Amino acid sequence: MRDIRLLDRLFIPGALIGPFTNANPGLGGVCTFVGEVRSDNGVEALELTHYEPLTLPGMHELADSAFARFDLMGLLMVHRVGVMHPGEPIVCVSAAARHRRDAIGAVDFCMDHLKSAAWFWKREKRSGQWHWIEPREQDRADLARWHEPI
Amino acid sequence: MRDIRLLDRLFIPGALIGPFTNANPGLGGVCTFVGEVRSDNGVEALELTHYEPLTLPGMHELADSAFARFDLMGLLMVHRVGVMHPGEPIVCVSAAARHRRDAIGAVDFCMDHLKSAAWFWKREKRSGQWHWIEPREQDRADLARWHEPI
Amino acid sequence: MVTVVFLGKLADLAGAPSLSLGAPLDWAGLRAALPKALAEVLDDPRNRVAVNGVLVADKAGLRAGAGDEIALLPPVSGG
Amino acid sequence: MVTVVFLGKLADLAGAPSLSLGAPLDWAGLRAALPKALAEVLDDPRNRVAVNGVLVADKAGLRAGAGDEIALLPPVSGG
Repeated sequence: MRDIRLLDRLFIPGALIGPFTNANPGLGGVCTFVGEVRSDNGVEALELTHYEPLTLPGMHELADSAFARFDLMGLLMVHRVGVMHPGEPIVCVSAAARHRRDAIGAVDFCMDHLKSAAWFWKREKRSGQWHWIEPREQDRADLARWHEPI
Repeated sequence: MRDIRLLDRLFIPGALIGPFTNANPGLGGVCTFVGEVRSDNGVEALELTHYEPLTLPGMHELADSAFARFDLMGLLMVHRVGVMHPGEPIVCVSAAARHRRDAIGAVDFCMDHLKSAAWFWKREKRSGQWHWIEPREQDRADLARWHEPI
Repeated sequence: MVTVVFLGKLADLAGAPSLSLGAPLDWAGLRAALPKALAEVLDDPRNRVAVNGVLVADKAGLRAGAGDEIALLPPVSGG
Repeated sequence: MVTVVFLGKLADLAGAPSLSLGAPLDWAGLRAALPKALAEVLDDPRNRVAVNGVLVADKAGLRAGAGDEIALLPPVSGG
């Protein structure tokens, strides 16, 4: 069961996880990560821009990689685009597997790639001004974990 | 926000996660793992025995270790005891943090310790017969990951 | 009396989840009161002993008095 | 016409999310049609180019015809 989506409005992760779990009967475990907009540094709003011809195909390729690397039964990957406010969910990744290490590993893997390699551009509004968010060294380091020999 | 429980009846993980997430305002991410009873090998039922004076204190010590090791805002750790059937949740661990790596890492850490070091004894019913589940080498290896120099 | 609680498969070997023995009780007294097969299994260091919820580092030094609870704990199960 | 789409901060530099240029269009033609500051930024290898949703390995070899869409893609944002 594979469900990859870009959403341009508020979503409720819990409303996705229940049906996703039920769609994978016989699973041993489900790991889910939900990222929310933080209000750090006086962030009033966050805008995510995507480029349709690359962003969604890129998420499907990421899902392919996750299925190739981990023994998964199902993968849900939902990402918001557009303008969001603190406390709203940005991203929800859920992996169902027979064994916990595959479910947890797949979520970790997908989140690292979504954060640093997926085709999203973000800007934050602080004190009424929009500021583009640059790539972070930490995200590159997180991503590099997956390229080492295994 | 810290919520550590042993439950002797069916629970709905989704009913715990919503309030847990809301109890940690300002979080950046929540990672949740839910383990269910698999029906592998014709398992008809699973029974978990605990020893009250050790099991719950042990889970609190594990939570202390997770808070010491990861930068967490909240930790939910709920474990079933008693007789369960395939498809029922056994365990739910949810970690709220400002940053995703802490949330995911804490869930991974708690699950490895709950699986191989917590005071639970399990037996499975197959073809009407109960069979004790022995420690697994894989679980020991999973646990050893956390004892290496970091 | 001292309560002795058997966890996991040790309860099967004991034939009951718990039993009561006279106080005071030491390791030799406990072993002598149990079925031989169970007493031998308890010598395996992977089987731990707790008194009143506190793990005992040295089983041979076990001492329990009236009202104490001894728990006999086999290795916990895997995933 | 060729549509040129600017993503992320490149849209700020371009002053618009997209513009239309005459076909055919090559790299030199694209650079010449853009504000100088933007053209120079595009030379940075971290800024990628896609034609009709396919990343271009060698920007200098860019060729776009009528109806094609060129996307100018700055580095994606961190977490």
